[in-house]
Amino acid sequence: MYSEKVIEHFSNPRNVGEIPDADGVGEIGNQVCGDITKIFIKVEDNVIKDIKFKTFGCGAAIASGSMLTEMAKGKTIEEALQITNKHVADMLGGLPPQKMHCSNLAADALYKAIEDYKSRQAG
Amino acid sequence: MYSEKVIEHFSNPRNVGEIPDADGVGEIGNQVCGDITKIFIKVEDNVIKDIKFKTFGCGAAIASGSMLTEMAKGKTIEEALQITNKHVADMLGGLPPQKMHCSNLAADALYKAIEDYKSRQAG
Amino acid sequence: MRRVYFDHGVTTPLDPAVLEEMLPFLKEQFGNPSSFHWFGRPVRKAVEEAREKVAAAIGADPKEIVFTSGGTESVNIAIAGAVTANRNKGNHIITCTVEHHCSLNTCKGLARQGYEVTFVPVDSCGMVNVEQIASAITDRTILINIMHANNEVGTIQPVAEIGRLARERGIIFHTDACASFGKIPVNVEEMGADLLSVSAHKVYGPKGCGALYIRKGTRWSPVFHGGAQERLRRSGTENVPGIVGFGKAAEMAAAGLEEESARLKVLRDRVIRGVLGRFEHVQLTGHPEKRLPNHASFCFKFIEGESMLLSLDMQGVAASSGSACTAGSMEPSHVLTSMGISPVDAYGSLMVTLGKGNSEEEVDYFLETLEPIVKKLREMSPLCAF
Amino acid sequence: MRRVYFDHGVTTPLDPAVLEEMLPFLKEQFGNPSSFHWFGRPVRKAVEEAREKVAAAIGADPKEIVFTSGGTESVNIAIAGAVTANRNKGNHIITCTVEHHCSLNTCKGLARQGYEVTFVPVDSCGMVNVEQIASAITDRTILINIMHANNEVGTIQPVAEIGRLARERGIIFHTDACASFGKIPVNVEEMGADLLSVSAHKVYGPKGCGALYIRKGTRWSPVFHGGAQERLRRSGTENVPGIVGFGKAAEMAAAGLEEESARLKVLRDRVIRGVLGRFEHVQLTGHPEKRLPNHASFCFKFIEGESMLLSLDMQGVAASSGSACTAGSMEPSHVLTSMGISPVDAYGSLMVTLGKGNSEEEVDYFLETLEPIVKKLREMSPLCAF
Ligand SMILES: Cc1ncc(COP(=O)(O)O)c(C=O)c1O
Ligand SMILES: Cc1ncc(COP(=O)(O)O)c(C=O)c1O
Ligand code: FES
Ligand code: FES
Repeated sequence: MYSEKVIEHFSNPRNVGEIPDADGVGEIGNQVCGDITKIFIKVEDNVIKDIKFKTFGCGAAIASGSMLTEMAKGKTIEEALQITNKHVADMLGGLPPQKMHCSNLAADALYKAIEDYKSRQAG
Repeated sequence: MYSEKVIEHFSNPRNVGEIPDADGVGEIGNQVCGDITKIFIKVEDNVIKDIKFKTFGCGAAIASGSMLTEMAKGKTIEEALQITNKHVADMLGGLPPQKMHCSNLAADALYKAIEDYKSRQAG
Repeated sequence: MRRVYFDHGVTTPLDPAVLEEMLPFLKEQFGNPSSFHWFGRPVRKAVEEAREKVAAAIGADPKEIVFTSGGTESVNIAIAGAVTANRNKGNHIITCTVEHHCSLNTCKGLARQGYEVTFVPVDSCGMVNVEQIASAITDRTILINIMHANNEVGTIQPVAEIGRLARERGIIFHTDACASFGKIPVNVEEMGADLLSVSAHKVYGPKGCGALYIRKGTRWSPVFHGGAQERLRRSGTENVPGIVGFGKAAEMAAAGLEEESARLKVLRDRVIRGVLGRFEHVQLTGHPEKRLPNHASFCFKFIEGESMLLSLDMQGVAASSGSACTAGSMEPSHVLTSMGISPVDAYGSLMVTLGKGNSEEEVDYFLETLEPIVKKLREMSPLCAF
Repeated sequence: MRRVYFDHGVTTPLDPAVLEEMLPFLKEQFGNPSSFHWFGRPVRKAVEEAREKVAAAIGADPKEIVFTSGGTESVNIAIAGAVTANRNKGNHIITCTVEHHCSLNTCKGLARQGYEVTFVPVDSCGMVNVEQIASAITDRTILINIMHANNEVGTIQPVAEIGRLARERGIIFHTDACASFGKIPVNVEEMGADLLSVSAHKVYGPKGCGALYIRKGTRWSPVFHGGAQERLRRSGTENVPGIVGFGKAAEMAAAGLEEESARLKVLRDRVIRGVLGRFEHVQLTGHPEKRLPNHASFCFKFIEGESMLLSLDMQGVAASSGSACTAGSMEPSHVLTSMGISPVDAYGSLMVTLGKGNSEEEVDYFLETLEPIVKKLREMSPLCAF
């Protein structure tokens, strides 16, 4: 059911973990399935220098976290905000229809982390 | 579904036909299935000397007609009246439950033929 | 003893190529298609491929195919599911008097539950009249249920016209194509069917598998409750080998249809000509032209069907006398009596349904075998005056 | 890659001896059992022999066995048939919260149709309380529907007591024995069951076949309309190879029960001890003793089941996380939440169901494989604080 890319990212997820001194942290629970993803970002000069994630979720959620963090790393905040769950799914070679919502987890957690970063900047 | 004995009588039915100058004739239609058996008897000294049957009916009806006419031949009227459909079925090595009614046809046609004979005697 | 199988309308042998396709799923590929792991995945794929094949064979989209346990289940859930889902729109069903028991008895059951059911009559050829159906339609009509071809007399109904009529009036149209599938073209678009039932074991597929076509957008509710199988439309662990076999059988049926039908038609006509030429007091039942290419059915006067079958059987010829599922029944066929045939004549019914592997020579053997049987049984019959 | 199948509760491979028995009916013995002729007769005989074997395996009379398309159909028609036939006596049904979806959803469907349904709760071991059932009974109660053993957590219900209770109060008792049959003794007399459902593919038999036991004298109405098959209780051309295979599988299951159960129990306990000994924050779900001898089920905290299954799958181990038919579902298991397990813990469920051919060595391989998987997934989990 999963693409090879999904399986590959699931087996060797990139950027797993926490950033203790993160500039922004976002956590989101999935409305559909109750799963959770948490994203930590480290920002320098408006660029995401480091990003890590943790997931309590299905295979698609883990692969999405891995893929999204790879995609976001090195991007500016504005560029990172352009990443949608659709992009993540596409980069993973597609997700089964009933698993599309899983890619939301990662993207939404990233938005939240950026929001958190911005609010800390503003604060 | 049919016993060997049934198949044997069905394949080579005894006493098929009519007796043009019969002493008694009985015809009966089956309430259950609409089939018909007709029996002709020739009686001498209260003994059934000759008996023939015709059937518009299933395999069991044909075998029953054959068996019953064999059983009745040579018997006195009183003895013949003792023959029941159960006897006929037993002599045929049994009939499937849903085919028990078929043996009625033969026995009842015989009773009718005897009745007819008696009423001719009385008349 | 020579053995001749002339009962393909009742059931068919499994095609060896079909069995071949099934075998892996009776052996190592035993997984549950709903399972997520390596035992389940290839099985899911095989089920979906079978769905594509069945869909292609009737001109449908794979998503519109629901696998069932056979024709009887398909017909039952087609009808029950349609009326339940549309109860708020009305309670009137139109069907006809010559439906297969699984359809007729479902409609009778609904009538007992308070649905209004119109049983449209048929003519002496077993054909419904589309105008009669049209004039039976009311504001409360929610389902028209007319079979494609009749299993006992082979008559093909004007389903395309009925489908058009149903479409115009916004009424769901179900057709039971169990008897026609694999013998004549079955196409859900051309027929305008919203629901359509087929059965695998009638087309050299396995027993215990069938399909229900449900047109996209049709209001229909599932009858079985349970797991989420068949996209919630039919719960229960899938009969995987059966489904895979049905897929193959449907594919083969569709591919070989034209050629095989033409071949069978020749044989069928040889049976019909042979019987009508050889015997008196016999009639062809069903429509003389608009009939299944493999189907020949007759009523022999003065003879009861079972004794004819039994005699044929003893000579190795398998045929039937009406529908198999009522072989044990004592009632005259509802199909024949609906066509105006008297009960006593209806008892003398003989149905010959040809199929793959049947030959001209077998037809001739059948005709030769039948001749003395009919003669003997008529001599034995109290109804026979000659 | 090594392949270990630990998912026998979901489905089992077809036993080669079962396939052997089926093959003639997938080849030359293709007749319809209702047919009268030589193609039908031997087939009818084989179906009746299979019926005797299934009957013997559950202590019933062959006349009390109706063949169906599987466990889901058996359960559906058991319940629907019982309440329809007894509608005039009442409209109240008692069932429990941990039933299989095919049972639970049928009861919920009846509730929507106006039946009153009491869903009796279970304790933290997944066990119903007989007194709670007793006190739920009213004058209007027509059916008690409690499964024999639970498929997700293996808990065995006190069915004999429930059967006695039902008998005393003159209420029909149906039990779904799909999960228990072939693993622990199933005897309709000892259980006091009036209706009992079993499925072939759970006992090394074919998919697409099941049976419903209907105690003589039980008021029950058929759900499918059609031909007169199965003595009018289940219409539709019989799935002959399926039925024949089920007969053989049932016979084998009953014959080997004691020995195989004892063997599996040792393996099961090795799984349980291995898991509980090796991991922290894991609990055994279901009853610690009154559970199926082949069934081990757990909740792993901080882990989502699918990723555990996927990881195991990548190492060749097939297991599941709750019921297969809801493998695609996003909801936490209704069984686990009914037992008081929080949804987030319920997501971490793992079910291991052992069977023929599984070995100690496979158990050890599984345990060794699982260890790094759990470690890795926990490290990845935002819920995990250590
Ligand atoms: C017209 C028709 N409908 C339905 C059925 C029932 O199909 P099945 O035998 O698969 O239950 C049959 C076959 O007997 C049939 O001929
Ligand atoms: C307890 C229980 N009941 C019913 C069923 C359904 O049986 P089937 O898969 O044959 O439809 C299952 C199997 O999934 C089960 O475990
Ligand atoms: S199912 Fe929850 S994240 Fe995929
Ligand atoms: S069925 Fe009519 S006599 Fe046997």
